[in-house]
Amino acid sequence: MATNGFKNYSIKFSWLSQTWARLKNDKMGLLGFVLVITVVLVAIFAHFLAPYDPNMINISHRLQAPSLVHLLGTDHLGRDTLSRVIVGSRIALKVAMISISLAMSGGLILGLLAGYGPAWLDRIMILIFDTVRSFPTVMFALALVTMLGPSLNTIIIVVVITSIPMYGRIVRAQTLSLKNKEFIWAERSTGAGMVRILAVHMLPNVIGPLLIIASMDVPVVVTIEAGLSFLGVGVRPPAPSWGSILNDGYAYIRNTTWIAIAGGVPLILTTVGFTFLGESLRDIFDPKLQKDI
Amino acid sequence: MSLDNANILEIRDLSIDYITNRGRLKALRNASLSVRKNRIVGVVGESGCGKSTLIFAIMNLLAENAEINHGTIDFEGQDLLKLSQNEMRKLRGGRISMVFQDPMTSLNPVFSVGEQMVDIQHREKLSKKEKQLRAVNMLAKVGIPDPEKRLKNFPDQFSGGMRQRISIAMALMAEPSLLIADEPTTALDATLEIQIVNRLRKLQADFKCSILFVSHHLGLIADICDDVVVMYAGEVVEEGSVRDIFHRAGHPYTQALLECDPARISEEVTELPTIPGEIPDLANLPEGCIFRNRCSQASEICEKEAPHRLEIESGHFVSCHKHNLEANND
Amino acid sequence: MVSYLIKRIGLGAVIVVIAVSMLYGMIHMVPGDPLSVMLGPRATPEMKQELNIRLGLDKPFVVQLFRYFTSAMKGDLGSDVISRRAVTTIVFEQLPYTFTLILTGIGWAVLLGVPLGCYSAINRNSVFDKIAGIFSVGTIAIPSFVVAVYSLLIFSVTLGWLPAIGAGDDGDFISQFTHILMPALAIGLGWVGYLARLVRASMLEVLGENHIRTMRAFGLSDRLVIFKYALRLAILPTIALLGVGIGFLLSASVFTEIVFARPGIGKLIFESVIQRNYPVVMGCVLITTVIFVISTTLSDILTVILDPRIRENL
Amino acid sequence: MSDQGKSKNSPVFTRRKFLKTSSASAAALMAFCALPGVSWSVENNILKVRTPFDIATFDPAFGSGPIELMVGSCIFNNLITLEKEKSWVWKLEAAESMKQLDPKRIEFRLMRGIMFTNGYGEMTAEDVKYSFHRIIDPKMKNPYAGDWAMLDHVEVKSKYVGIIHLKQAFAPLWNIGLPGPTGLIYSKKAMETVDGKMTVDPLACSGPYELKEWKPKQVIALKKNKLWKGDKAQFDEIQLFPIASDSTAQAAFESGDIDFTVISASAYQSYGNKAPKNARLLQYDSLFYSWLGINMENPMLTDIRVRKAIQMAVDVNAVVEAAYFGLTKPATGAIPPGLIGHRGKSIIPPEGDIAGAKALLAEAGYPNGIELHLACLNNPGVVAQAQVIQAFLGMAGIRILIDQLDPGTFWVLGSDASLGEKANDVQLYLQRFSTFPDPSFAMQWFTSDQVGVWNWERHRSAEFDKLNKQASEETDPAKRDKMYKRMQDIMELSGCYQFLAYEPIFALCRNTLDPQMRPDGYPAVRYFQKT
Repeated sequence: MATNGFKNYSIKFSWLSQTWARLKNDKMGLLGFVLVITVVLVAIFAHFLAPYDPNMINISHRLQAPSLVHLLGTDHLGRDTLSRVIVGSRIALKVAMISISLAMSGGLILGLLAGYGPAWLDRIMILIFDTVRSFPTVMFALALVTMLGPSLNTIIIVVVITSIPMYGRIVRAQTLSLKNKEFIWAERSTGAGMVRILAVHMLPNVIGPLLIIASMDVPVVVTIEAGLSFLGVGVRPPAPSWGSILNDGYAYIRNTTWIAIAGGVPLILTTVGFTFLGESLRDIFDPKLQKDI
Repeated sequence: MSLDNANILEIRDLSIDYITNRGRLKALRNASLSVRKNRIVGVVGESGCGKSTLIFAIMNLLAENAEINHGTIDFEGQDLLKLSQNEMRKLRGGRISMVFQDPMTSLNPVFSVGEQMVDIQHREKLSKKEKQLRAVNMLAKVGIPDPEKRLKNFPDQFSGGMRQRISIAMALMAEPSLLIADEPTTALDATLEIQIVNRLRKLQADFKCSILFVSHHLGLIADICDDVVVMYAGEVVEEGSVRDIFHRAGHPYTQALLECDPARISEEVTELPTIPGEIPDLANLPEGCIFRNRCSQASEICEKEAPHRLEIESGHFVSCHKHNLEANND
Repeated sequence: MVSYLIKRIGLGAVIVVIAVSMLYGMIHMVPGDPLSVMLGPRATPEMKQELNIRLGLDKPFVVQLFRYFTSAMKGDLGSDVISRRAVTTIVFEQLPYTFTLILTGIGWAVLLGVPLGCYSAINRNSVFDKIAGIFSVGTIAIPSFVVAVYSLLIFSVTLGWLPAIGAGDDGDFISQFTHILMPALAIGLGWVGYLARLVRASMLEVLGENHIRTMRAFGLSDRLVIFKYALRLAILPTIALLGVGIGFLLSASVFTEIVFARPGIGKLIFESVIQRNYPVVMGCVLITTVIFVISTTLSDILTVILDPRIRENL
Repeated sequence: MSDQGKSKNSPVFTRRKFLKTSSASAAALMAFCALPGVSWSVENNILKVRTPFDIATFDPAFGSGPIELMVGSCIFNNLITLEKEKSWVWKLEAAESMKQLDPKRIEFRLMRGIMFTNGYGEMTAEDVKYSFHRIIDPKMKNPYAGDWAMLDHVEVKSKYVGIIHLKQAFAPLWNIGLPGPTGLIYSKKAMETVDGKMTVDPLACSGPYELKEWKPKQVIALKKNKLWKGDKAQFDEIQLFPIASDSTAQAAFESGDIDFTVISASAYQSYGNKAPKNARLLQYDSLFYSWLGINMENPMLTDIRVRKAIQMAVDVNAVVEAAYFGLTKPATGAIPPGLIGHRGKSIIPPEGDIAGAKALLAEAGYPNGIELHLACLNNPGVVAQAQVIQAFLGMAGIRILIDQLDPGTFWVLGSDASLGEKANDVQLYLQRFSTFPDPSFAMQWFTSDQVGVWNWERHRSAEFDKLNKQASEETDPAKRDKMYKRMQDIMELSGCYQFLAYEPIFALCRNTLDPQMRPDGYPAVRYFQKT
């Protein structure tokens, strides 16, 4: 008797292809996806793509405007700006990926504890968050750089510690507002442990906004690195980080504006990419925002 | 399309699809029903049968991906579907108002009840003081103790039952001619349900408005409603007075529903009866009758042709081939 | 409500104490001393030793800290190592400039960002939403010192519309206003996009909730539903972030203050850290931490006041 | 079947409406912005000059030096001041005459009628005595006491005449002490009211200008001093703006906010040789000298061959080209041109010898190169030089890690007092000093007793110390010249020093101005003329 209308129609789509299907028809998400993939690929194959050695100094060809030989011109030491931007993407991604994931997970754990834990724990967490955040980043960066040396890891540590409070505070606010929602009371009434409640129930609700903040944090992280270079405590020269390129761009702005543009544009594209990808992924995974029947 | 002066609302052949990334879901197909003045019409059916789509179509509050294919909704001489946004907005909360299902989320948490009740009287040419007074009277009518003080409180400071009473007060304050109640008591416990339902029936009598009462609770429908509309998988399968439906159910689905109602089972059973099979996929519908795969009295014709609506006795309509055959034989 | 206030202020005080103590410890870890930086080759070891004694840096750490806080209580934050001016005057001289800069910066960012966020949320996935999206996300990514230097080149060098440096003459509002336009643009631009995205995200969430549908079901005008009922709820998370933002901008204003040669506490912190002018660094951090605590407490209190769900069961 | 079409229930603000409102507000903004072209030039007789940082005190003897002296020389007076000619000769300022009676006695005669403001009366020899004694007074612990170390006492002969008695002949007094920050003459009466510790209130001014207003970090405003009888003050008011960033100073000049500013080499180059309208591009020689220091006591660098290899590997021409766009020649020593003792040529040729360096390194036991740290200040120009050196040393197998340090950390890098034995961790570093127009000032930092203080190379040479002492006492310029040349040879041969550049000073100046620079490369604002 089974005719076509009655076979069991449970969707066979695998999880991944369903996400891809959704992503395809969200144009902004697609734009974000394309940009992110480009940046990641450029970072991975940086050394093949870069036409010149990013640190090869060539004084006689310096401060040149873009030309066929140097597509984005050269910097104040005659190094090819395009190669520096390409290799710089490795540093930018490394700083962004590591520090954001560390800061997010740190913030997540501390935030959940602060939001869900007893009042005294909450107060201690607020204490930590606000103390770290009220600290002038300059002083903090300087102290760390002098103690641990001006390496990329120091920059990452500075970025992680200064970003954890932001994540922590958002997660705490979210947890606090969810704490007295019925589904949490229901779960607690079944005697579920704190870890289970936090991990299984609180996390999915909190991860949504966190994804957005994390994706919007990419530029903040790289700007902090740029800021540190501007204040002279950035990565160890001649590392071609986008921050140091922007800083050189600023110092030699009157000679050529191309260095600053070459440092700024990839940063903007990466940010737009991560943010829109983050947002469309959030829309896909966040049950509340789905518009089915 | 003259409106029978007795009916306040007449829906004719209303079809609505939802465009989703799994294709077009035909949520409502050729639904027709009518609501007479000063009567309570119950709309009953399992969840997903399209009753919410139906009532939101009336209020023009459908989701963005909803598409009305065809059909008319006549309300007091106007086809609501032809109205512009602004014209429809004039009706909402004035001639038609609505009470929602979940009291916990249907009121804005950051504004006091009083402020919200004043704002919804935006059509009245009254001073703020007078509007507050009307709100207080209304709250008293729905049984909120000490309404003057409670006006300043916020929704979170009321229990679920209280909030639903406030919603009802808000809905009836403009003395609408049609009140749509979307499963108003589902979120409440039994004792509260009875209080709310009785309160609603008394208010209906006072305000002489018609109520479209949506529910999946048969017992409740039997108590409160004058007429009943039974829906299954996006179609209206049967429509008639309470007595017609509960005593002379014409459609096999209605009969099956009644058999499953625990309140009506007399002898002791270890297992509650259910209707075998599942609701077909609304994205690719089978030919013939929609209930065929779960109908014990299905025959070949059911597989080929969809039954059309037949008035088996005055005011009692059924969409089932069984009756068509009998009509032909008589 | 009052008990909540007292708790917050108490917490704030503890934060200030911890931040300053942490800084005190950090200063000792960081090498360098004010004389070497200021005098270079002229600074002799004897003078450095004499300075340490004068600043009491040779005392054990805890004693120094205790003496610092007791004198701070009395309003004496010590004096600048070289100019011997009282730190309190130095800091409070520079503070108003940074404060007006931050408030103007965040001010215009809110005025532009919030409505931008609302319109994007209302017309979700429309062309406007997409363009506004790219604009706001793009501006987040540009560091403030790049915005500052480009606006300097455009508006004061090529067009000559606005003065390049300084904060304008006291008392002359027009001059101060023309001097704050570009710095406020530089500091606020990133915030426009940030606020727009946040408001859009939380607005989308709120617009999907049942009570908004209820208000629509009562025929309220779109303007009322969106800008009163939806926005009031959607703005709450943003207010919490604004409190933090003001604290963050206190030290982030250093870039704008350097590029526009504006007086301000951001640059003062940076320069005194570089010069290892300990008393001034301590004074700055103490006062900026106090301001930070005040601004976060205010924003928390504001969120509590605006959110009856929390206020009522306090 | 009438298709009702999508019943969009979410309220859509029509784009037209939004665009209408936003374009209206944008138009308003633009209208507001179009103020009349806001630019000031040297009008109503106000001279506006940029300084790299703000002053800390009005007493140059206790300040960071250059900026305080720039302001000090406007509101106070030295007996004599320095004028740029072949090699900085002195000219009279407050003194009517100066005579070197014998190597140990100098007689001065004050101009009459130099009045102190705020009613502190006329300047007398007594004030001069108090001002010089104040520097060597142990109680005052003055950082610049070294400039007057040889002062025995000042004898007051009459109201306007006095004699400076020295413990022994000290030629540099004429170039360092008398015209410098410690040679300013204050009102004894005024200074005694604050027992010598004047900081932010100058109390009594005697120069052509007096303090009008000091708004910290914003402006130092000086106004014409009516009591001044000497050469007429050129401007009604002088405003000094502390601007840290060169790009900002350049923009401030071009938008008319300031009339004179020192700019970086790259900024100078950015103009090509086309100055902005009604302005001039200027280049001056200064007394700054820079070098690459090599710490010989660091375990990696004890072998002279390694140090020699480093010296040889550096192409000084390239470093100078990178830093100053070819606008100056490589340095040949620690004493800038125009001064006694300036070496014409360095021993190791400036273009360097990569192959030779590599061979030396292999010979010293490092066939596949070594890794060293190069510390430098974190300003862009210096970091650029460091990266050029890194490139060349890299070619010779010396892998360099650059540590760019903030001033606080950098200035104590090799100081035993600050870092203890960690001070010996420094390997290579880029240093830049300025001096007064007397070689003794430049050479004092390389003596043995400066090891662990400012001699971070930790190079000890008895011959160097002996020569240094003799040369400062020697009055015959020819003999001094030979000694200082020999001293610089010793430095270079030790392998601890690779001299880089004598730093030129670049400036942007209004056409209506004829500026005057001081030996330390800072503008002598008091002597600016109007063309």
